This record gives sequence, C-alpha cells and structure tokens, in this order.
Amino acid sequence: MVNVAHLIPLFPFLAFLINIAFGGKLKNACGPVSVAASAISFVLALFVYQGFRSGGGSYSLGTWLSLGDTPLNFGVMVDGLSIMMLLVVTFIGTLIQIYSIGYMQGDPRFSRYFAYISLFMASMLGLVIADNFVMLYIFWEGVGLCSYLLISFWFEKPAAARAGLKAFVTTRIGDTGLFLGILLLFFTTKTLSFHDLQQISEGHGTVLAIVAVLVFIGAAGKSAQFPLHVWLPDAMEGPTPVSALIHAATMVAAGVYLVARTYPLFLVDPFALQTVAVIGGISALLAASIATVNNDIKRVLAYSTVSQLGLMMLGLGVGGYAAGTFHLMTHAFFKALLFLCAGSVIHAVHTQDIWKMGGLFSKMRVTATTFLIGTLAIAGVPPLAGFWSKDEILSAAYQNGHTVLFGVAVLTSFLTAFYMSRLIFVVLFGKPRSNLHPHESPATMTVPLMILAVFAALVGFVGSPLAHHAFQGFVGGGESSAASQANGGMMILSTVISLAGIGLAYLIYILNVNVLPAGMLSRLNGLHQLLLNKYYIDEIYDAFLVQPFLGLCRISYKIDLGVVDDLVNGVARFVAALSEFLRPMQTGLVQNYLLVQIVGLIILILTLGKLCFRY
Amino acid sequence: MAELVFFVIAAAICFFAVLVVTSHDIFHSSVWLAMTLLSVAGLYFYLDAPFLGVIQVLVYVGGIITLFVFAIKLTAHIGDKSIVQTNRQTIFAGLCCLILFALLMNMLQHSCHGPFPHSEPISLKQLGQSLVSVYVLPFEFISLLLLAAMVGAIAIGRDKK
Amino acid sequence: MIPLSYIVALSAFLFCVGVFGVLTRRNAIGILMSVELILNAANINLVAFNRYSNGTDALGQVFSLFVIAIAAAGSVVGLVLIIAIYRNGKSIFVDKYDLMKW
Amino acid sequence: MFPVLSSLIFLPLLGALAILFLPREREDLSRPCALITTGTVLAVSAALIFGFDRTAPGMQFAERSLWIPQLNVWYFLGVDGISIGLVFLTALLGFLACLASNEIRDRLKEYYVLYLLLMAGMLGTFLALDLVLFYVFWEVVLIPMYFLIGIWGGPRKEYAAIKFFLYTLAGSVVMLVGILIAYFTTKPHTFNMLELAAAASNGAFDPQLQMWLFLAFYLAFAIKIPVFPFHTWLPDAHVEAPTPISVLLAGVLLKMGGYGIFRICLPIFPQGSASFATAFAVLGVINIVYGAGVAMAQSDFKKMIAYSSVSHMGFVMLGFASMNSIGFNGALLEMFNHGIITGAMFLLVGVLYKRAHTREMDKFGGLSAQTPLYAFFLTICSLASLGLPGLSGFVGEFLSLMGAYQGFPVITALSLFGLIVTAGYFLFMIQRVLLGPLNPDCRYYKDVSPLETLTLAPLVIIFVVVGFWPALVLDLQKPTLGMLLSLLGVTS
Repeated sequence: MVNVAHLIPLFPFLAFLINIAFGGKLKNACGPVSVAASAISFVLALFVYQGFRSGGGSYSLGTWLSLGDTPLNFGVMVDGLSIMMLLVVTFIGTLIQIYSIGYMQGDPRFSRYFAYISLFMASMLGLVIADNFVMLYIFWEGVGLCSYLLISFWFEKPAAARAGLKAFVTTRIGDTGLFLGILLLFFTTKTLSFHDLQQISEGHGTVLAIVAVLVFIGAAGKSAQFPLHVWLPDAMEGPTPVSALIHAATMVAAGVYLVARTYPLFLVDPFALQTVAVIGGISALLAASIATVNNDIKRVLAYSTVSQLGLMMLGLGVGGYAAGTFHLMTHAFFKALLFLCAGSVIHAVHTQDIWKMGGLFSKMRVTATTFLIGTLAIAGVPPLAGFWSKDEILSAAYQNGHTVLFGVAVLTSFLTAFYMSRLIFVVLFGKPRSNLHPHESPATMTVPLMILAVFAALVGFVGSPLAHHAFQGFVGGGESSAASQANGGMMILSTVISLAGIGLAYLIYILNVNVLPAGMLSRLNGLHQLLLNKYYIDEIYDAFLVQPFLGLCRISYKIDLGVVDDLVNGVARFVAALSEFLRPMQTGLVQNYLLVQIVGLIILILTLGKLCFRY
Repeated sequence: MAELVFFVIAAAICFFAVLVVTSHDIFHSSVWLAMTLLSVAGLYFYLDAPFLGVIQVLVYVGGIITLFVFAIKLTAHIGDKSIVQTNRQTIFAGLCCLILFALLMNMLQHSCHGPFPHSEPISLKQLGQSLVSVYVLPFEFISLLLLAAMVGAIAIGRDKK
Repeated sequence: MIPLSYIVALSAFLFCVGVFGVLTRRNAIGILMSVELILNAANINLVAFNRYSNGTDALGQVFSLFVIAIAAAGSVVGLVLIIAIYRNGKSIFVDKYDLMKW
Repeated sequence: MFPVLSSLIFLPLLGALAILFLPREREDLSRPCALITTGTVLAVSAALIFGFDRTAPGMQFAERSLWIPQLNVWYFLGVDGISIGLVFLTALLGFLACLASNEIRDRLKEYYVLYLLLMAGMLGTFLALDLVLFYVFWEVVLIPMYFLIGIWGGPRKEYAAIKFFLYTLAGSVVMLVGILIAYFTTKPHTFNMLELAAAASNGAFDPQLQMWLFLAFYLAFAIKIPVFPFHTWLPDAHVEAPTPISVLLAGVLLKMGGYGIFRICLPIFPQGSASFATAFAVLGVINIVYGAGVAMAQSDFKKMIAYSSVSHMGFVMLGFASMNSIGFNGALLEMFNHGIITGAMFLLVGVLYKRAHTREMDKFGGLSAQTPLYAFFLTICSLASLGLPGLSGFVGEFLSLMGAYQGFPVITALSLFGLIVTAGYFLFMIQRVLLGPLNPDCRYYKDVSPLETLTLAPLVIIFVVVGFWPALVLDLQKPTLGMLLSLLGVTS
C-alpha cells in the first residue's frame, strides 16, 4: 500500500482546482471540499504508514526531465521521516481546515482561501515525498508561493501586502542558497537524489560541507532562522489559521525537514553541523528574548515559533537527529494548537493587543483550557509533549559536549516558559482591561482545538522512554542512541527550568510583584526598548540593505538613461552635429550650387584634362 | 580686311556681353543683350550663315528681347538702382570664371591646330532641304516642343485669382 | 579666313561671361539673359565648326536653329515662371527663394 | 509535396495584398481578413508541429530552388528543432496579437497590411536557410515595425521608431559585411548556411577570421537580443509601441537575435563562439542583474516589463555560454518561454492601459478586488516570469543556470542574485497594482473582457503545461541541439 503515496498530494490539488474553478458556485461548500481532500490524504498517509511497516519503500513514477545524462525522476520518498511528516501535515492540516470553516465564515473570498490552502497542502505534501532536490525545490517554491498568497490574503491592508512581499523575497534569498547548493551538488556528484546522499557523503570531502551550508541557507530562509527570520513575525498579517498551518506547524518546519532529509551531507564535516547549531542557537535565544516583551498575541507566538525552530536546528546541529525531528513533530501539534487558540481569542475580541484582553478564562472555557494545555506543552511541563522533545534536545546538546549551546538551550527553555506563561496570564486571567464582549467560538473551531489539545498533551509519549523511544527508532538516525537513554537528571533540570519560568511570570503578571529592585528596572529600560524594537534588525536591514539596494537600482536606471543610452544617442548626436556643420552647404540658393559646380568643373579639367591633353 | 571685321564683331560681342552681366539696371542689361545678340548675328553673317543671322535677329532681337522687356516691366520697380543687382559671391565667381576661361584657352592652345579644309559655305537651299529631309524628325519635335512651351506658358502665367 | 581657334576663343569668352552672369545675378531675369549668352556661345561654336568642317552637311546650322528655337521656348517658360513667382513672393531676386534645402 | 513552409511566408503576404485591395470605405473588413490570415498561419504551424519528426536532427520540410543563379543565391527554407518552436511561437503570438489589435482605431488598412508584412518577415527569418534570404527577411521585419511603432505608437513614437530602426540597421549592416566575407571565403562561394557549416567544420575559416566573422554577426544579434550595452532601444520601443506590437517585439523580435546565434554563430563559427563563451557569460550576468536592478527602479509598468525582458534574455546568453547540452536546451526553451510569458505580460499591460490611459503603477492599487480575473492573470504571469517552479519560466532558467554553472560557477552564482531581484520587482509591482486598498480612480474598471481572455488564456495554458511537462518542448529541440553540440565538438 506504499504505492499510493504519490496520490496524497493529488487530492488537495484536485480540491484546489475545484475551488478555484467553481468557487463562485460552491460558495460555502468550498471548505468541506478542501477538508475532505486532506482527510482523504490523511487516510492515504495512514495506508502508506501501514505499507511501510510491512516493508514498503520508495518508488519512482518516471522521468520528468533529463539533465544531460542524468534523469530527474518523479520519485516518491517513503521512509520514516517522510511518513511522519505526511501524517503530521495531513492530520493537522485537516483539523486546521475544519477550524477555518468557522474562522473564515462570511469572508468575501471564502472559496479563494480554501483553494489556496488546498494548494498549500498539495505543495507541502509534494515537498515531503520528493525524492530529489529538484522536485523538492519545485514544491519548496510552491509552498512559498502559497505562503505569499495567504499572508497577503487580506490584501486591502497595505501591511498584509507588504508582509507577503517581504516573506517571499526573504525566503527567496534563502532559496537562492539552496539552488546554488543543488547546482554545486549536481556538478560534484552527478546526482540529485536523496537516496544517494548516504553513498556520496564519502569521498567528496569538504565540497559537500559547502553544499550542506548552502542547503542550510535555504532551510534558514524557510524556517525563519537568523538572519532571515524577519519575515515570519510580519507574516502574522495573514488569517490566523494560516499562521497556524503554514507559519507554525508545517511550512516553516520544512527547513528543519530539509536539514534532516539531507543530514548525511551535514555529517560530512563538523563545520556544517556547527553552523546549523550556532544559527539555531542564535535564533532560539534572539526570538525568545523578543517574545518576552512583545504585546501582540500572534507575534509572541511567531517569535516563539522562530525560537522553537531554532531549538530544532540546534538539536540537529548538535547531532541529535531524532531529537530535532521529534521536536519538529511535537511542536507542530502544540504550536498549531496555540495559534488556533489565539485565533479563537482574536475571533472573539477582535484585537491582537494582549493588554486589551484579560479575564477571558471564564468567558471562553474551551479555548482557554486548550490554550493552557498548549502553553504547558510548549513550556515543557511533564508529561506534556514539549517536555519529552525538549528534553531530548537538551540531552543531545549536553551529551555531545556542546556546553555553550546547551546553556543557550536551557536559557531558551526558561524564556519560553516565561513568555508563554506571561501570555496566558495576561490574556486569560486577571480582570478585563477593556470593554470587550468575548464569546466562545463555534463548534467547528472548538472541536479541532480539543482534538489538538489531546494530541499536544499526549503525542510526546511516542518518543518518550516510556514507549522505548519508538519515534526515534521509526525516523531512523542511529546516532541518537546516546541521547535516547533515559536521563533522569536532565529531566529534572528541564522540569525545574520550566517551572521557574512559569513561576517568574506568575510573580510578575498575577501577583504584580516587583521582582527586581526599582533602580535595576530603570537600567533595564534600554534593554526593554531594544527587545521591543526586535533588536532593530528590521531597521538595520532597511537602512543598510534595502534602501541602499533600491538606491543602487535608481542609480543604475539613471546610468542606463544617462550613460548607456546617452552613448547611443551621443553617436546619433555626433552625426547630427556633423550634419549641422555640413548642412549650411545646402543653402537652397541655386547660384551657390552652380558655383560649386563650376569649381568642380575646374577641378575636373585640372585633373582629367591633364590626362587627355598632356599638358 | 576679313580679319578686321571679325575682330570688330568679336570686340562688340565681348564688350556688350560684359555689359549685360555687369549693368546695374536690368533694363539696360536687356538693351545690351539685344546689342550682343545683334553682334552675334553679325558673326553669323561673317561665317557665311546668313539665314541663321536673319533668324537670330528675328527670333532673338525681335521676339525674346521683347519678352524680356515685358517681363522687366511686369515685375516693376525692381529696376531700382539702389538695389544691389549682384550677389555676395561675385568676386569668387568672377575668379572662377577667369580660371575657367584660362583653362579653356589652355586647352584650345593644345588642341585646335592644323589647317582646316576650305569648303564651300552651306547654301540656304541645302539647309532647307536637310531640315525637311534628314532632320525632319527633330524638326517636328522642336515644333511640338514650342507648342508645349506655349501651352505651358499660358497655363503657368494665367492668374488663378 | 581667320583661324578657328579665334572663334572658339570668342565663344569660350562669351560662355564664361554667361556663366559669370548666371552665378552673380540676383535678378532672375538677369540670370535668364545670361543663359541666353551661354546658348549663343554654343551656337557660335556650332556655326563655326560647321563652317570649318569638310563637308556639305548642314548639321551645325540646323542645330543652331534648333538651339534658337529651344532657347526661345526656354526663355518663354522661364519668364512666365518668373512672373508667376513674382506674383507669389513679390520678388524675383533668387536669393529670396532658398526653400530648396534640408 | 505541399510547400508548407512557403505557405507560412506567403499566406501573410497574400493576406496583406488582399487587404491592400480593399476599398477605402470597407476598411473595417481588414481586421477579419488579417484574423483569418493569421489564424490560418497558426493552423499551418500547428500542423507543422504535428508533422514534425521529433527524432530527426536535420532539416525537415526543406524547399530549395535557385533564386539568383549568378550569385548562387537560393530560395532555401527548412525547419529543425531550433526553429520549430520559434515558428510556432511567432504564429501563435501573431494570431493573438492580431486579436488584441482591436484597440487600433485609425488607418486600419495600413495597420493590418504592415502587420501581415511583419508576420511574413518574422516567419521568413526563422525559416530561411540561405544567408541572403535570411538577411532579406531580417530587414523586411524592420520596415513594418518602424511604421507600426512610428504611426500607432505613444507620445514619443517617432523617437522610438527611429532609434529602433537605426540601431537595428547599424547591426545588420555589419552582419551584411560578415555574410559577404563568409561568401567569398568559401570555395565554391555559397550563402547556404548548411554548406557553410559543413565548410567550417572542414576548416574553411581560420580561427582568426572566425573571430571577426563571429563578432560581425554577433553585433547584429546582440542588438536584437538585446545584450547590454546595446539594450537601450528596447525600453523606448517597447513603451511607445502599441500593445500588440510590443507583444511581437518582445515575443518574437528579441528571439530573432538568439535564433541567429543558434543558427549562424554557433554552427558556422564554432571556434569563434567558443572563444567568446566567457564574454557571453559575463554579458549574460550583467543582463540579468543589471536588467533586474533597473526594472526595480521603474514606476512605469511597461518599462518595467521591458527591462525584465533584458534581464530574462540574460539567461539565454548564459545558456549560450555554457556550450553544453543542458545550457543550450535551457537557452532555447527560455527563448520560447520568454516569448509566451512576456507576450502575456505586455497584453496585460495593454489591458490596464486601455482602461486607465496611464501606466504609472502608483496610479493603481487594490485591483485584486475590482478585477479578480485580471488579478489572476497578472499574478500567474508574474509568477511565471519570476521563475516559479511548476511554470515554464523556471525550467528554462533552471536549465540555463545549470548548464552555465559547469563552466562559470561564480558568474552563475552572481546571476542568482538576479532571481531575487526579479522576485522583488514583480511582487512589488503586484503590491502596487493589485494589492492594498482600492484606488478610487480604479472604481469603474471593468474586468478582463472575453476577447482579452481569449488572447491571454492560451498563453497561460501553454506556460503552465510546459512548466509541468517541459519535455513537450525539449523533445522537439533535443536531436538538433545534439547535432549542433557534436558540431561544436562537445560530447554529451
């Protein structure tokens, strides 16, 4: 039953075609069409899982294009990693689409929304099953396109339009790295298939490390890693379910998936892994610190996503292949849950400013409860999902001797617990801070929340020592066996960190205790400003990259007009000037012409006459 | 004696011709032109072509000069002496013409030599016969041309207002 | 008989004077007159060569006749043109008419 | 056998003749006349593709008869893998642009006569296999184009038309010198391209001479492509030309340059071409990055598209430079794609201009809500143009870059920067035109009309289908390119 894997992306694609073509007629039926398509995909993914367990594997559908002698196949990759992704994407995707039916109800472009979402599902699933770099790149750009379309879905808002552009261009910078990596890989090894990676990783030396770094640039763009992370917070201009699906659970995780998929390349040279880990660490800490002060409910979650993705990269980078992918999976569940909860809240109160919310717990019990579960999961409170996967990453960092990165991971975990607790304390508890009339969302929204909450709570067990690390065994990566040993000390440490973060937030935001002395507080004001302005990274990019580049463009246009074109026109002008000089010869006076004629006659006689008359 | 006649005629032609092109008054010019053409007619007589001489007097002096005088009178007040009759390239043109003349003379010196056979002059009868026999076609064409010129002149000259 | 070259020299002189007139006259009628001089120069040559040639052919004189006829036709049309131009432009000075340029 | 290729050239000429004899008061018949003619040409060219043998590398449907015996000039036509795609492209764009010519209101008769003359010239250029014939058609294209821009163009039409004409003429004069030198160098003297190529492989041209001859031809082609720094006629001509003519300018005329390099420079002067490969690559990357940068700075929609053409043709140059199978396939495919995509882009600009009478992008905004179908077309064409995988633009660029990377890794890496900028300016254009709040001036714009849809939809379908299944086009050109490469002494 493995051989149905290529049909998985096909159903959402059909849904896309149906919705784009007949959206006007289907009206509200568009949502169910998309949901049904991804539900079918989910079922197919289950079949593929079943088939894989009973010994199925990758297969090919034929040649798409041949590069010289190397054929590029429509190949389908079926292994633990891709099946894990297939299951996660189809499952979460289905739930989020059900949720969207409620969330997007009444939007004038309801059908368009579901068409885009289906297209996204198709591309994302295609990306997962691609068995070579070119196929992956094609779908990679496809999900980028859907991300662009959905971020600027409410295009009437200039901010949304700008955010879409920013997202596309920023990720394209990363994609260019990936593209270059593909070219380099092809001409070094003459293959682009993922199946050959293990084999070619021997014998090509450091070139492959460069390939790995280039591939990682692509991954960093997609997964919003520093320094290409700037697009993700802005992407929150899109509808919230989109943020949940694309910008939290699936697409942004594609970068992590790509690194995991091409892991053999990274193993060639420690330098490549180091790069991944360091970038991941920087992103994790940077984003987490920004999240602690941000006041927009979605942006806090967006920075949290960047931070968590950084943590995954860190996990992969320190050698914890299984740890990174495990966290990828658990994160997909609880971050999707968190975004959907946030969406539910926004749906109810029509604002995103957390300081205008408050005391929502009693008004929206389902949403609030699931929100709480999600928060505890991401904070890493045992025995929820985040605890197990985060613990794995910490163990991997510690056991592979990356002390600094371990410290970064610990600090990030602490900050995560802190800002997430801050978020729910401010939003759900306390007194209402403004005149809002919150109400619980419809069942199409709350049911997915509840299902996701259950998973967010329990999905971690598949990779826990209690289940004998079944997940790690499934996705493969034997090198994680060291990390997979139960590490009691690490578990206690990670629990303590989480509780400390939550406790600190409780002190500040519920009990309103001034934790720090007043003098210190004012000194921290600068830091607060720095964080509030996201380290001024956007401004720095704008001032040092974007504006100079646009200026350069304008200058080159000036050069084009003033120099290149002017040279051409200069030639014309030279000829014209020459004619201006010669033109007065044509006086228009017949007598002048005649005189010239006579002069000519004289010259003729002088020259020819010499020949004829020999004088 | 015959040479003397020639030199007198030649001197008259040269003298009047120069006056034609240098005279300030266009009306005077026309008079000098008439004198020149008469002198040329004289030359024709001298060269034993009396018919041609007569025609010259009749057509030119009788016809064309009259036309010129009419034209001058029709385009009135341009004979005014205050208006410069020559253009700015006069000196250079004069120089060129002198050089040209010198060159022509030079060529003449190097080419027209030798004794010429002394033949009988063409009689009027011969002339008339060849006009209507050998040269009848050009003759007819010339008459056609004259007709065309006449029609054309009327067409152009008619005041369309 | 005087030598032929004398007559040819006279004709050359007349021709040069005519050319000079054509080149320098501002008045269009003056130019036409100068043209007549040139034609006469040609005619003199034709008649002279005819007289000095060995034969009984009247070609030279016949052509002189033709030239006279053509000259008459030419000056008629020319003068009418001048009058027409004068009617339009109130001038027959050729340097007033320099429209035929670029 | 029925002379298919001659019929392709003479059908438009016949149509032009027919329109010429229409009475002035029935001028309105000239449009149907032209439509029927171009439609027939399209049908014939489609039949040509079906009858085309995809496995044969050589000339097919060849027609040969002596034209000027004294000079050994032949009327020699033929198609192979290099030209078949471009012939079809010409026929297709010729028909669609003719459909889109309904905006032309005055001097219909002259317009359609010139238009059909242009068609004949373009088709002839792609079909001619005799250098004299080629040159004749090459020049025939210029004259109608000059009038079409100069009479029906925008405010600076005279300037643009003269610049286009003189610039291209300057190039082709040099080419003429090259043709003559090539003719007199071979023994026996011949203008036949195939014979010349055969003679070249037997060493008829020594390397020094090849370089000069190559340069002579290259200059003509470089101006047409256009290669930096010979590109400045293009923005002027494109912007001033009426919409259908811009479509043909970008879609077909630019391809004549690339085609010339494939047909003449590479097979006849292989060593000359090889020695300039690096220069090709450098010029290619300049085209890509510089064109994209300048396009970024535009506020005029049409000018932006014009500069994007400069940028895209850089990929073609890069493909030439590669001197390998991947790159050549990429370059040829990119030419086809660019014709389709940019043709559609210019049609879209025309649609907007017809409604707004301005092309300043800032004068629009939020059209996505007002004219959703237009937004769809514009978005998908922009995406195709910026090289989104799944649409045909990607395949051409990908193959060109891949081919070029082998010989010029650094240059290729630099040109990738152009891809980013391309994404930037196209999306920026979309942001300004389609997104944001609806500009009040655009409140009454009607969406794309059925006729306009009819002109756009075939192009969109083609670039989507080719994007999904590039082998459709690649298979046509592969055998011929294989032969060309073996001529160049490149194995594989």
